[in-house]
Amino acid sequence: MRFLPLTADDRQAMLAAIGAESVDALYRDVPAAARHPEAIDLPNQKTELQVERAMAALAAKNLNCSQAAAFLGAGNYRHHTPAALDYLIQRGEFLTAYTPYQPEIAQGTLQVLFEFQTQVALMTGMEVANASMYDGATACAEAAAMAQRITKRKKVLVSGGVHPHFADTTDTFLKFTGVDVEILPPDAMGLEDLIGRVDDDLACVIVQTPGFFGHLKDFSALAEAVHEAGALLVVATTEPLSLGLLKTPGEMGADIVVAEGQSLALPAGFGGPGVGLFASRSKYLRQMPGRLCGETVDVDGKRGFVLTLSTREQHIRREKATSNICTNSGLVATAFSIHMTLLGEKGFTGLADYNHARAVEAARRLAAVPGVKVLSSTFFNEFAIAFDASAAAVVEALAAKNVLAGVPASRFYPTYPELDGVLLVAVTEMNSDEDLDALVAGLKEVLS
Amino acid sequence: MRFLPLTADDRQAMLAAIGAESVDALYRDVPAAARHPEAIDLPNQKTELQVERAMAALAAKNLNCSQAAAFLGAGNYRHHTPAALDYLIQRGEFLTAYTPYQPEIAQGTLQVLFEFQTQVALMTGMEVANASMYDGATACAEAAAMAQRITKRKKVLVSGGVHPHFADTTDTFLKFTGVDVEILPPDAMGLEDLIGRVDDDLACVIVQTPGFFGHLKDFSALAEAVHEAGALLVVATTEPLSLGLLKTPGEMGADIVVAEGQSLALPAGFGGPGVGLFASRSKYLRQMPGRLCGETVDVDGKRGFVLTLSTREQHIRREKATSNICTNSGLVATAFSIHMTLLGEKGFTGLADYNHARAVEAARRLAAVPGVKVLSSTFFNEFAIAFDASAAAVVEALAAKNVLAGVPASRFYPTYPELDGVLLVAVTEMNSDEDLDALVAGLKEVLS
Amino acid sequence: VEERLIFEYDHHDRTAVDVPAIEPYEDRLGGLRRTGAVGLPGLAEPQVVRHYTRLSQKNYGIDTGLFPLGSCTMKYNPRLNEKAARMAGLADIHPFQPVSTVQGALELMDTLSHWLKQLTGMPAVALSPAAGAHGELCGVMAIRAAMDARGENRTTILVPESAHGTNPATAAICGYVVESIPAEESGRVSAEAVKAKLGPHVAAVMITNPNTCGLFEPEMIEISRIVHEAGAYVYMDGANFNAVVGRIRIADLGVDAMHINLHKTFSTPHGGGGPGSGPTVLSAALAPYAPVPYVVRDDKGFRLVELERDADGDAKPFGRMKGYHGQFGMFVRALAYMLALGKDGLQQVSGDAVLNANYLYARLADVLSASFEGPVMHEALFDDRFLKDTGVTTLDFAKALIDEGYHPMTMYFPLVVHGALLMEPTETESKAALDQFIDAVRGLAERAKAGDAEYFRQAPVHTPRRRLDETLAARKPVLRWTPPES
Amino acid sequence: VEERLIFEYDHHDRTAVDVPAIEPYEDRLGGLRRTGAVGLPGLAEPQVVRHYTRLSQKNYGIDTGLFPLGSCTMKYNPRLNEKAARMAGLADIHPFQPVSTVQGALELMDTLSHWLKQLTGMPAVALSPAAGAHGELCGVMAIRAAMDARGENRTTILVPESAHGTNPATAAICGYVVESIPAEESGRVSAEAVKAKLGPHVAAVMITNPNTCGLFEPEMIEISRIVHEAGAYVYMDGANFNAVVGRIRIADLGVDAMHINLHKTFSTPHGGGGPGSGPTVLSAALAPYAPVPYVVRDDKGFRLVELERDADGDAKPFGRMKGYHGQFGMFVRALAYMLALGKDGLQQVSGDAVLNANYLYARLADVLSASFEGPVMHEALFDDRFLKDTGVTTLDFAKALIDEGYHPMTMYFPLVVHGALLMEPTETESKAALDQFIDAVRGLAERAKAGDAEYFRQAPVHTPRRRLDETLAARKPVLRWTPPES
Repeated sequence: MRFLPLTADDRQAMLAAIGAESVDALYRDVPAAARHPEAIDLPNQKTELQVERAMAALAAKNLNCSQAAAFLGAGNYRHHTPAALDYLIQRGEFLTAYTPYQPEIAQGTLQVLFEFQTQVALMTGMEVANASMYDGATACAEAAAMAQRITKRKKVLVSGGVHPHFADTTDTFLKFTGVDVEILPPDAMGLEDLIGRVDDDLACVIVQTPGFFGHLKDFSALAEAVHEAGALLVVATTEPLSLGLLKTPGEMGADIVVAEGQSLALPAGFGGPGVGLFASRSKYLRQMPGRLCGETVDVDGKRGFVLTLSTREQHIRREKATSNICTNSGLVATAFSIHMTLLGEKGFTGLADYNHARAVEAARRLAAVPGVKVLSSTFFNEFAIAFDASAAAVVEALAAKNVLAGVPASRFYPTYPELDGVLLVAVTEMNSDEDLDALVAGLKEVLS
Repeated sequence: MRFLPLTADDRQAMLAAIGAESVDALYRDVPAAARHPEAIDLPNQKTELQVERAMAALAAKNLNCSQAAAFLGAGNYRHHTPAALDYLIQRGEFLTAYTPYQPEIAQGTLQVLFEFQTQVALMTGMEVANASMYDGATACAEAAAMAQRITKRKKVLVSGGVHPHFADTTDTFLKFTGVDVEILPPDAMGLEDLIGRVDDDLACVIVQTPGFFGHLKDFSALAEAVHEAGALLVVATTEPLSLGLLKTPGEMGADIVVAEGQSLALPAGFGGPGVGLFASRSKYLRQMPGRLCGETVDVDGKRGFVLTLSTREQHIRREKATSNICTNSGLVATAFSIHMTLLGEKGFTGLADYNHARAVEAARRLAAVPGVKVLSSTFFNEFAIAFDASAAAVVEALAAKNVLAGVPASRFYPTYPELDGVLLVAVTEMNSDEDLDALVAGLKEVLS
Repeated sequence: VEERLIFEYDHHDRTAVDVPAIEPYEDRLGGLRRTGAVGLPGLAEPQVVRHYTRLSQKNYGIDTGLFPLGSCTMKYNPRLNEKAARMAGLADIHPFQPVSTVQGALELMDTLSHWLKQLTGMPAVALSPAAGAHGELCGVMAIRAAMDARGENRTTILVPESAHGTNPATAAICGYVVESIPAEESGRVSAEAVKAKLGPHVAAVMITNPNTCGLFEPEMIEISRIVHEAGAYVYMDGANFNAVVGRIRIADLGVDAMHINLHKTFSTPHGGGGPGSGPTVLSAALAPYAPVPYVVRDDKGFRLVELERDADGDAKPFGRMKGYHGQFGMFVRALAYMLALGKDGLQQVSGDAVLNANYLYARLADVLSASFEGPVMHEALFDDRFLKDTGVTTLDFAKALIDEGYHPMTMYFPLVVHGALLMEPTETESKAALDQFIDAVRGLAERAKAGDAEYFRQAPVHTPRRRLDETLAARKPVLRWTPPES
Repeated sequence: VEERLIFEYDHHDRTAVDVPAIEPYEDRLGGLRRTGAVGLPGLAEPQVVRHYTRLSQKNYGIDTGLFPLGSCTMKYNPRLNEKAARMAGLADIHPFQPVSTVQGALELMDTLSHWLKQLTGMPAVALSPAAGAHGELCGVMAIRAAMDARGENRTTILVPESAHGTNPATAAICGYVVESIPAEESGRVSAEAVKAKLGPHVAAVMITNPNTCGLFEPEMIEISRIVHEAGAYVYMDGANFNAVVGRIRIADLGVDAMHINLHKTFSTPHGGGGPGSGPTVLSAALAPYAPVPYVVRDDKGFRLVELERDADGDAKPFGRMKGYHGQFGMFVRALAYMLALGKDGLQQVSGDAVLNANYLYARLADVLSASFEGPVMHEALFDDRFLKDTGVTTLDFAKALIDEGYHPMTMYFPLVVHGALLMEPTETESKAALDQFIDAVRGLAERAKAGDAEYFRQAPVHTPRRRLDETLAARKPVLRWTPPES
């Protein structure tokens, strides 16, 4: 077997050195009752060519987005991956390294993480950021838990503009600890009043920008109200590219910013893995979950980097840790950071601007389709449209024409009949003019 | 522009340091008459996404072999490329290195070349090998030139079983120096008598195994005759995998062995680049063309590797060099060597055996198709079949059904009407049972 | 040449990603356009590639050498898996495409589930947990949901003191009180010790098996029996599944929940700290509570249950653990690995992993201090008695190994012995590589015993950085670059 | 840890490529089955990946640092080009598929030809040469064929003494006598010097421009005029095309043939010594003699003329230069690069390359000895006068640069100056990177002048190997591993 370097001779020699009769003898502590029968009902080993073909056969059963005009978003966005990025993260020294517990031989990963933390802090307008969480949804849950630790309060309010997966994950994460997570109904029109709901029992209010239905809002006034009530404002983002064009959550007064970083790190990838971005004000540093990379010096006085403040973590604190997270999303964070470095100030802001311009153009053209209404008055690169037909059915019909028209709101909110005709349409630099033509033509046909 | 790190400010500062007014001023030695007009009729720069799509659009206009049942050979063979191989040759330290003229910081490339030379020598049964040539055809030409240098004779005899590109390249390479290259007619039946043609004017006889039409021959008797006449025997190979199963050219008495190494290094790649393998008896070492890597020690006595015997090369010998070759095929040689290392003794001989077994099975099934005759009584993984129809037309008809049935002999020999119905069919581990079914069914249909 | 921070490259109008020119347009930002600069540096593509290439060269990975990090299963990551994960049909698919257009993806998840269930004998698996600790969370949440369904309000989870820190942290996050079970002198947990702590307040026992001392818990079946008898559930930490994969039916140990680290046993790359993937297998008792999403096959093909309210049959999902549908990219890699190895290969994997660990153990036992009697499973535990009176600490010893060209073993864990050195070679090391490593360790042990403490205190000396001041880093945290004051 | 040769891994029944089991079958080998073993070692996949990863780390490449190797144009190789070359539709196509199924490939070759012709102003291009020297061969063979067609038997080719060694070697291979043209004091070739050697026996002049001293030949047009007047052809070595791409129409210089190194100007990677690609542009006079194969577009699409006998129109191909259809994989990379840069980008490329070289030249002229007066083109030539009486040689100086983290410049070439140091930074280096390099060179120059010759003689000290004994290697050639005698 190609992955296994021991030969039959090696095994014999090693058993002799150990003084064991057989490999089986080494399992003598294992009760016979738990031994696998010889015949597990699974196939035997395959050649690399066979495996490659099996995987390709599965891949061929999917309609991949490059084969279609794809306007899919709802928290997961397709951007162009520079070839240099994918090359760099495949380098074995990044790919096959472990968590950098031995800083002397992990300065590569550590410097990347330090740069990542800085990039995330700059983008979000916050003071500090950690070295990543699993994904945006779990980062959001951790933010709520952190707010609860800070405020010692047991109530969390989640805006109806927050991605339902973020909301549900937060609910799941907190409900067993007795925290009451109130999730407001979907805010398709962007009209939700949050300030009126702020009270002194709240640990935090969680909002999102751009909202799940595309709307952009200034949370500055909300931040004031929340702070006045002694609570924290958590701002979530599912499209970090928007931060290249928009006023930052930090400027608006956010205490914690969480985001899903997939869109700038990896292809859509059926939604996983992603990378959770987590930034905060520095006064809350010691309540932050997750790993942190810090600057220090070595015995020769040279600058270097180490994992730090691990006294917050479960290795040392065990049941008193800020979180149980251990493995996080290091390689995706590396991809995110490399992409941000490739973009730089000019590319990051320019690509954001270009995305918005494309989306504005798409909204204009879709608004002209008879029966289609654009719901989002403001948006970044995704907006909601509505029409008098089942969005799910329309999407299914267009998929047959290789147009992936968007994400029907009903997929998340089946119990809100008023959302049946609502479709989320995302437009990025990946959508060509021909894609847009196909979408417009397809919608015209299906809706007529 | 993303590849260019100088900014406008940098350029100004640098011009100031130089004391030049503009970049244009640096071109003052260039006559105005030769300056390009502003408007060269070519497009301006493109984004990476645009370039990627332009290249993908070209790719989409080809029927790639993975979309078809492909039985194409005639000197270029599709084998499975292990993923590890393609990863390793893309590592920047291999990919972006130069020819290893500074051995202290090129031990990676140098050790690979030393290992490559050893592998080639072992496979071919020869004593020494060089660090690669452009491809098999040019290696063949260089072998003939080397034979001419050694024997001081001006006549070369090329078997009709030698790949026509090898034969033609050899002819082109030598004809301007007054060497007479006699290329025998195509030997589709493998019946050619070479021993009868050996005479004392010959610098060398060039033969191939497996022959262009698939035949396997023992050249031992020919070698004796050739040596008796004071000439050299050059044995060519276009499918180095065959060396895993067959008696080696060295055993048969070859003086020089040349081969196209593509099949074990790279995908079909429309035929280029390839890598020329070149091996010889060590007594002819100083007449060998191309780079050589040799073992030595450094000032601390540690084993290391350097390019050596460069006194044969044009850098030093200029017009008296053994060859004008400079850049060769280093990275493809690296790929070849890595693949050979991945295969090892067991994989190399096992894969060769498997290829032959598949080809034997294919020949059996094709022989059963009415109207089809298998011409090659012996073969490795490619054989010639004949039928009573234009092979080119049959191939074209089957291509429309995504069956790439083989290579028509008429593509190389349009002036031999007896070859119109001859098709070269190559079978490797890449051909599934379904591929073979499709070929058999397609041939049955087209020939009926 | 030292590699600067990207922020220390001169800031300029450079980018490695060109963007098409934008025609003037009327924005829809509602006045929320950012005004200031972000503050990012500008590098051209050649600079970026060189920056990260150089940084990568300051890292040690499996690809560069032996990585005997105990409990971490640093095995070779086949390159085909990376290739498969990048096939357009597996990479460029969106989580919210119509399910009719992603039947291959759902089939892949279903097939992976099938393998995990067959290998463990367990009836159900929740795929979505993102890592081992997240899988623990899944298991404990399922336990909590099951207890809630039973109307029982049990408060406590028992955790052996040798457990990974994630175990107590997870229990705490789910609102449980953690009580510790002491280890036996033999490094194992006894049924008796568990029994002593059991009671109607106990919801579950979390037990790592093979345990962090590298030993199989021989009383596991008995422990499960008494835990079940007490109305509690058995969580088994599957971090060390590599030792037993293909050889032991987890179900037969009486386990109710166990996470499986795809990034350990099934070889998805660690990537400098993740992403991982921690599918959690569940017993019949816990299966109904598995979180959303999950894949269902019916006569129309595969479908995805994404919302709690859409759950059918007996299912009462306890909720959603993360965004989208799990670590799909890791599923691709793990399945490619499983297909490559097959049943026979996986059995060889565990056998070779255990053989390699026992070989290390046998060849080093005379110079290091073996903590417990073997045979060990996939890793070998030593403690610092052999360093007694040498002035050399476990840390010093580990750092000296770096100068020999190796990544150190796990240090100071598990906590049940003093100055632990935990070595896990995995099955992808050759005997020759182990022999070379053994020679290096023996050489160092002899050097330590010979009194050359200074050598160890200085180590490492051949690295891009020498020992780093971790205290300073924690005392005055500098967690990001800030522009120099001008 | 030292990395053994693969042959020194223990030989065993291991492989990194599993092969399916073979059913017994009757072979068709005619008794020629090999009997003995090949003698190859057996390594598992993890061992192979580690072996080559470690070896790669002993290499220096553009990706790891500045590579100022004069005359070699070591510019950044964009990664997209590698990706494009691996698209199935460009990689997994066979040279002998029906041309109807490879129209995209032929269009690509045609488009590349179009770009090369537009950039040079030349009417024709032969794509198939495999490297620069092979392109020279193409040009000289075309010249020879043209002379033969004219019925003239000219015997001699003139080559300046500053030329690359490949120039005289190529001329000799084509059966020509080589006569040298001396360089002027200014480092240039004068029309007068050419004229002095011209005569009815001269078939061609081969001239490198910009030349190997980094200078443009200002009399090029006049040289071409007198060469043509003498009935001979002008071969221009295009190795240094990067200095002038997009700025100079080669046709207007009176050139008849010039090869273009795609692996220099158009950024296909050097790969430790190739593969290259050396398309050769041809004047109207030489175009008919271009070798097969070539692409023709007609109303049915693209077709490929593969055989001399199939040539139509005026074409009288001189033959075939290599197997198949040229370095197609390099065409893909080069075209991707051209499309990325475009006309405007390519003009910026040459401008920045020349600017960078002049900047180096200006900043180093006071400490090194500049050989000729500038402005230089893409590279700057220095000689060893600044090392006079220091006891430090050019070689020592170059090796000391390795310890500073740099690849040395080209040494001892061109031969027209003593102890040459030829530096070509290319356009893909930033000013900051050049400044750092300049500081390092200045520091070394001062150190040399300060009399620290011993430091230079010891260099390099920070490399995997220190100075290697090249004399031993040549005196007792060991060109392959052989099994140790037992």
